Amino acid sequence: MFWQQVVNAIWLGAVYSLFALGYTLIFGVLGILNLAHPSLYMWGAFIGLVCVTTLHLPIWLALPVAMLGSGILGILLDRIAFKPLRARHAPHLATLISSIGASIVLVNIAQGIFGAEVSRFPFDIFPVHVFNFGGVSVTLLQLTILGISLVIMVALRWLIMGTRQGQAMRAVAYNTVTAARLGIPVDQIIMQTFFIAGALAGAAGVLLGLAFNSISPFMGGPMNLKGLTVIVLGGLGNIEGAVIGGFILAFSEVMSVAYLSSDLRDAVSFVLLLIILLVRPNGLLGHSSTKRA
Amino acid sequence: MKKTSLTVFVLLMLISILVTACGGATTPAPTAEPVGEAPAATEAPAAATEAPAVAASNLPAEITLAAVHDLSGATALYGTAIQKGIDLAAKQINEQKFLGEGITLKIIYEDAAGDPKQAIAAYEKLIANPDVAVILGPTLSNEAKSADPLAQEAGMPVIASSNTASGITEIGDFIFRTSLPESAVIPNTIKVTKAALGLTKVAVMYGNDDAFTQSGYDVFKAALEAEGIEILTEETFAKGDTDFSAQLTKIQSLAPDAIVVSALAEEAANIMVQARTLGIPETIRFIGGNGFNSPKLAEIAGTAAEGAISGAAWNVASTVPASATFVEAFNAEYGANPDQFATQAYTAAWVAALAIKNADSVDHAAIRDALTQITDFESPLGMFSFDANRDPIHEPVVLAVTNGAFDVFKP
Amino acid sequence: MNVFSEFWATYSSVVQFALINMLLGISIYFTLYTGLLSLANAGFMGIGAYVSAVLTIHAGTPLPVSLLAGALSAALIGWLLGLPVLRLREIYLAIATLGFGEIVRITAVNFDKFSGLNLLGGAQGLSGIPKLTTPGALLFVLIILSIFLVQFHKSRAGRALAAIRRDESVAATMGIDVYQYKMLAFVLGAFVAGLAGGFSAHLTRFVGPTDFSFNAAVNILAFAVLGGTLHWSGAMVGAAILTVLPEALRFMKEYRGVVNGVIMVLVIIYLPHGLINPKWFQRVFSKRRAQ
Amino acid sequence: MLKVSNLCVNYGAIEAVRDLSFEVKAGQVVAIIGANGAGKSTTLNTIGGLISPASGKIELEGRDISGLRSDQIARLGLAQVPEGREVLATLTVEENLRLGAYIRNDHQAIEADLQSMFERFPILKTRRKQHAGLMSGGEQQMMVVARALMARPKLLTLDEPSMGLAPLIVNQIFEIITEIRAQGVTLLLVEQNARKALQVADYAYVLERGQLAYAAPAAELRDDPKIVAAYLGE
Amino acid sequence: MNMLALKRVTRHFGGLAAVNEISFEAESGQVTGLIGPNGAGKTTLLNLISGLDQPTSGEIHFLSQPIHKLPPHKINQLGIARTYQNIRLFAEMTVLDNIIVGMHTQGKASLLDAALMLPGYRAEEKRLREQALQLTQRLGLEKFKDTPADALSYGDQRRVEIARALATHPKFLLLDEPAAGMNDAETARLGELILSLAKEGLTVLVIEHDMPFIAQVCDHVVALNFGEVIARGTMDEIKANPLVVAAYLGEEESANA
Repeated sequence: MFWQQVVNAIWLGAVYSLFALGYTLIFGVLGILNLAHPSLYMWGAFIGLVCVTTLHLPIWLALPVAMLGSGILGILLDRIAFKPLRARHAPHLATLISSIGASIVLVNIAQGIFGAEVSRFPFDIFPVHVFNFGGVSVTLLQLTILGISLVIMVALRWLIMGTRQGQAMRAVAYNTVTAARLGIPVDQIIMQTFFIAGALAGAAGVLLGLAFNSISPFMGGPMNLKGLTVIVLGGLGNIEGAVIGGFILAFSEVMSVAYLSSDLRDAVSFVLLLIILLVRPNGLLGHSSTKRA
Repeated sequence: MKKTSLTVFVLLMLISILVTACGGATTPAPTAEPVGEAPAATEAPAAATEAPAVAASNLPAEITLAAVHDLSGATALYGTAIQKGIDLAAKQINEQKFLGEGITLKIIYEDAAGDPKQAIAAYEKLIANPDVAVILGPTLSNEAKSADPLAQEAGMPVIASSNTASGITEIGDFIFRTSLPESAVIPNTIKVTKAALGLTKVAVMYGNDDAFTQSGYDVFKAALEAEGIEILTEETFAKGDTDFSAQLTKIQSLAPDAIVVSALAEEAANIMVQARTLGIPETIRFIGGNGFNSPKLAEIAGTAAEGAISGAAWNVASTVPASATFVEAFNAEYGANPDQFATQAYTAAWVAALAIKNADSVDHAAIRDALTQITDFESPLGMFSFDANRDPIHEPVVLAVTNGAFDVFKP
Repeated sequence: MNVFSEFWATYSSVVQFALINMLLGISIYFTLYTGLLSLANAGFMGIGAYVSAVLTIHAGTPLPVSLLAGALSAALIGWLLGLPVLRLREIYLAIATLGFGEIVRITAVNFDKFSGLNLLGGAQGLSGIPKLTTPGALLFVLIILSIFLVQFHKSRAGRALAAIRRDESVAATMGIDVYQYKMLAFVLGAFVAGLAGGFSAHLTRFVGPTDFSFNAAVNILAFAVLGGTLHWSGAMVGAAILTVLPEALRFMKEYRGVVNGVIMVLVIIYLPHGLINPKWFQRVFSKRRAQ
Repeated sequence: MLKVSNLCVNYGAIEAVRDLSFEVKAGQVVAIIGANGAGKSTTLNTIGGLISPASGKIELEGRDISGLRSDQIARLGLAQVPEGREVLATLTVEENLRLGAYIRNDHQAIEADLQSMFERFPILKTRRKQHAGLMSGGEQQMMVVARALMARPKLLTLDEPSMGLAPLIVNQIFEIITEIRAQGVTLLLVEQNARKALQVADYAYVLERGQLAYAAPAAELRDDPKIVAAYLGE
Repeated sequence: MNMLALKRVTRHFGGLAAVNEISFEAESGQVTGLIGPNGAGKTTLLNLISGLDQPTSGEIHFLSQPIHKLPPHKINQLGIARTYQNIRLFAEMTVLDNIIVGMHTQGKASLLDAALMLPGYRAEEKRLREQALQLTQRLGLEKFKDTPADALSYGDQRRVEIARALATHPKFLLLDEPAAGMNDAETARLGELILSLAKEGLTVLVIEHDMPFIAQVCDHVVALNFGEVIARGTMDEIKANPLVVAAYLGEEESANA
């Protein structure tokens, strides 16, 4: 059982990390806790679903289309809910509330269009194949998603650390004034960041929709709190931190079910959240608070 | 500046107090005498051929039923199914002139959005409306526990069609329901499956933060203990969870005869898919309650749902004669099969109409008395009666998923 | 009078919910006034609701005793929570308090199972609470609190909180013990939220664990955002409007939620200080004086 | 190159710069000197697009830039070395330098410039993979100057490059300024270190309380007692 | 005797030493000036003394008691008050309210006293208000007492900050560029005020760039550059010090001198 639980945890950890990447990216660059991120995730899943069911696209095409769609939604979100606040240097509270309001709107529009029911991708969209390694089972779908998640994580890291665009994003994250002095179009970089974060959320939406067969307007809610825990664990705004945080949360959840009691699963994650906040508010990998002074 | 706003505030409060005083004085007290008649209630509502026996009616030309259901929010799923059932019943009642020549039934809907507070507000509004004869609803047991006491105090009959938790009809003698409580369904399911599958040890999984699934678990646990079946482990999950593999891996290692699940269909479907993926063999069946009983189960789980057993009040595969007529009518109206929620709501609307007709009055107390008298009403659910606790009596069914759809369980 | 009594018969519960929400508005006002972004108030409300309901049901205590016990329990837990979390700033405090709300919910769900008692009813919640809340009692408490708030603003403590919100470190160099005063605001907020929880339990006759989750926390925050935190009446006005709004928007059916969200975004963008902005009053009055 | 006419800048009710006019000719080094609070940094930040002027006109190569954003102005050939250095502390030294060339697209030339910066500032080469925030003040100042040069600017503004630095480092910084000048870059320099500034400058403006007090060739001001007075009183 | 003593105080930010092994004393009843070019570490030093920041190493003693680990409110309660270089008034509050906030530690009334409007509370409020009014008079702010602080001019705001600091009844007052933004007449009046406060026994540490002002008010001057003390003495001594001249006018001067 132990090794199967380890596999379960690795798989779940990849899922959590994938979801948390865009969440933490927005915080890292803009210092915004974007509570509408889970709604972009949900929209990504629905766009993917529409691509497959209505437009009859194959899943490998639906994924990039959904990423594009939720990326554009991310940009819209910024233009409508955040940009006006940024322009007047509104406090954290204001952006937080604006993101909550935007999230309510996004969920309710989705409900109006798609209904409250749970939907799933068609059965034949992805071949069902179970690998069995000495009593430990993994599906092809799980391996594929794990693979795509890893590729996305590596690509994001490369983008942030290794490209001119990434350097510009980090410059904007550190100090918008300095970035602007260097000729970096700050507003455009922020837009790109929202696009990337939205696209990441969309990818997570499609892949998790594929994995868990439960696409609904409310699918973002439970992921929201888990995602928050993950990004706090890793340090708000820290890309590697989000990945590590995802695995820590997944392992603590899975192992608490396996060896304690499943009643304690959620309690474990929130107690973990509180402890990290109190002991290391900047997360396990976070830099000191001077970063965003 | 502060002074003015304070003045305004005090003024507002004074007005409110005034309003309070008036309200207190004019609370309507039920005064009408119960009508002492006991008609034999054996009409078959779906059988349109039977001519209603029209006598001189005391009923008004328009009779209003109010329905408080979740038409928005996460539980709108159920509310909208219920709405379809009620609308179909009202349409049939009016087409058949069931209440008499020139007497029409009107339904007004109020949305409770899954929020007990909104249910209370809706009830209050409806109780204040003198036209409302009966309230149908609310959708959730939580809403019922908050709002039904208002109706009880005001002497307003309530017929619920989706509350399955315990303690609903205990609120008072004006509260009825057409939804078979889990306690009337699950023990039968366990008994039947034990006999058929020879269960000795099972694992239990349930959603522990949801009133419906937790209440189902309570009943399962009692039923399993009553039948002497060992519970190997009790695993929980939370509303909205999508990954159950940790719990299932643990269950797998314990090798149960079956897995008893108290969950809603969407969660149950994912549990089944993940269990089969982990290699839990199909010989280990899933047993569930009302929550399983939805077309969504097989729709989402596909072949993983095959063999899943569900105890239920009703299913589209039901062999009850009135059921077939109803399913046909429903299909003609909406182009899809009804689910259990629609059927129980359909029955509730018909039962209300029947009671009004039998009482020959829209007086609340008279309707209530007539409701208590309803016995062996031929409904899609089966021969329907209310017991002394105003809970429904009819034969529950045990179903199993066969070739992608629920059918009557054949051992 | 007839119109009034009809109105009252139809909407008395809405009015009472509005009054309870006004209490919640006051509770979050205390923290926001001090510059604390706390989302714990829904959790405190839950504590107040459960404690008062259990006392009423099992000990048969009269409403004032149950309410006070609920509010004091909330305040005590608030104090314990505040000890560590009030050292956190801004967004971190918000996340920690959000986590607290979830812990309250999880505790309510699991309490009976782990304690072996039959007190809170787990996920099915606690029902059969007698309806003891009256509009009179609610008004009484609101009036007392309003008077308290007016006095509070003129007091040494009120000035200290205002100073902390504007500039924490300057306040500290004025000799104000910032941590203790934050704690005062936090505990006061917890107390009032606990009180609101008690009233709510004895009005809806039901307490369930899901009533105090993330959504509830967000709703309470929305009261303050809409009404504004520059004046103590702001959150109360916001609470009243947002309670009545869903009733007024019934005609919108399934798009009610969209309107709610849109209002939140619009208010935060175009009315950053909420509806109640003392500066407007000042302007109106100075104009009058000028005339 | 740069022409400022009748510039006024306000912070709320406070007039930080009043009716200021001056000019920087191509190839020149122009110094703006004056006591603390005289409006020197405000003037530079307004030219750099970070503050909107209340009135007046700023022209770069004849083009009015007073309404433009900072990044747009940077693209027109203005590079800034801001007061307090403004290193991007969480980025490495090399990344800081590369971002200096953000507005350029000639990749090969950028690589070449990067190498020449490493040659000119060997310390930056040894620290190229380090976070910029970990360097000493003097090293940071070198890096920020190098970063600005990576843009191959037409006009370079330096805001108090000697601030908080030890004398030896200050000397190095001014040597670099002289070198830059020799390469034909036009420079606008704001300095507290008046002697140093006047030594490298062709022309100087002295600000007092937001207004122009004197304007003269730097050589004339170099030994003027007015300058001593402007800083040390009397 | 010295009222404040700094012993090898150091503060690092990342790799930078903003303040490096600084030691000096401020004598009781004297006005000490702290000068140095921008970035010399003056404001960092003030933050360390007032408790807003803690030194990386070294000790700060006030009235022979170590204070470098105390929180700012404790330090204020011991008798140290300060103003800020970038004025930090409570913006929307009136001038009088700003000053009354400064009197926080002089009040004793609890929240309960206020809520119940007990006579002791009212007497106290009246007393504090009168004291605050006296302070406005002393600083020539009485006509602004009900004006929101952010509506005042720079110079007036600086005086409100001084009044607010004085309201805490300090033994030791730290002023961070109090004359910045003031006109000549205002600066002269400020100088007189500081001298009269010193005469009454208040010890003052003042950071200022306005050298005539420093010369007018200070008994003793400490000059800083790049985080270190480069000179100390009377203003005349300081002005003659080649290191100081170099710091301000450029290093060449020291070579020429």
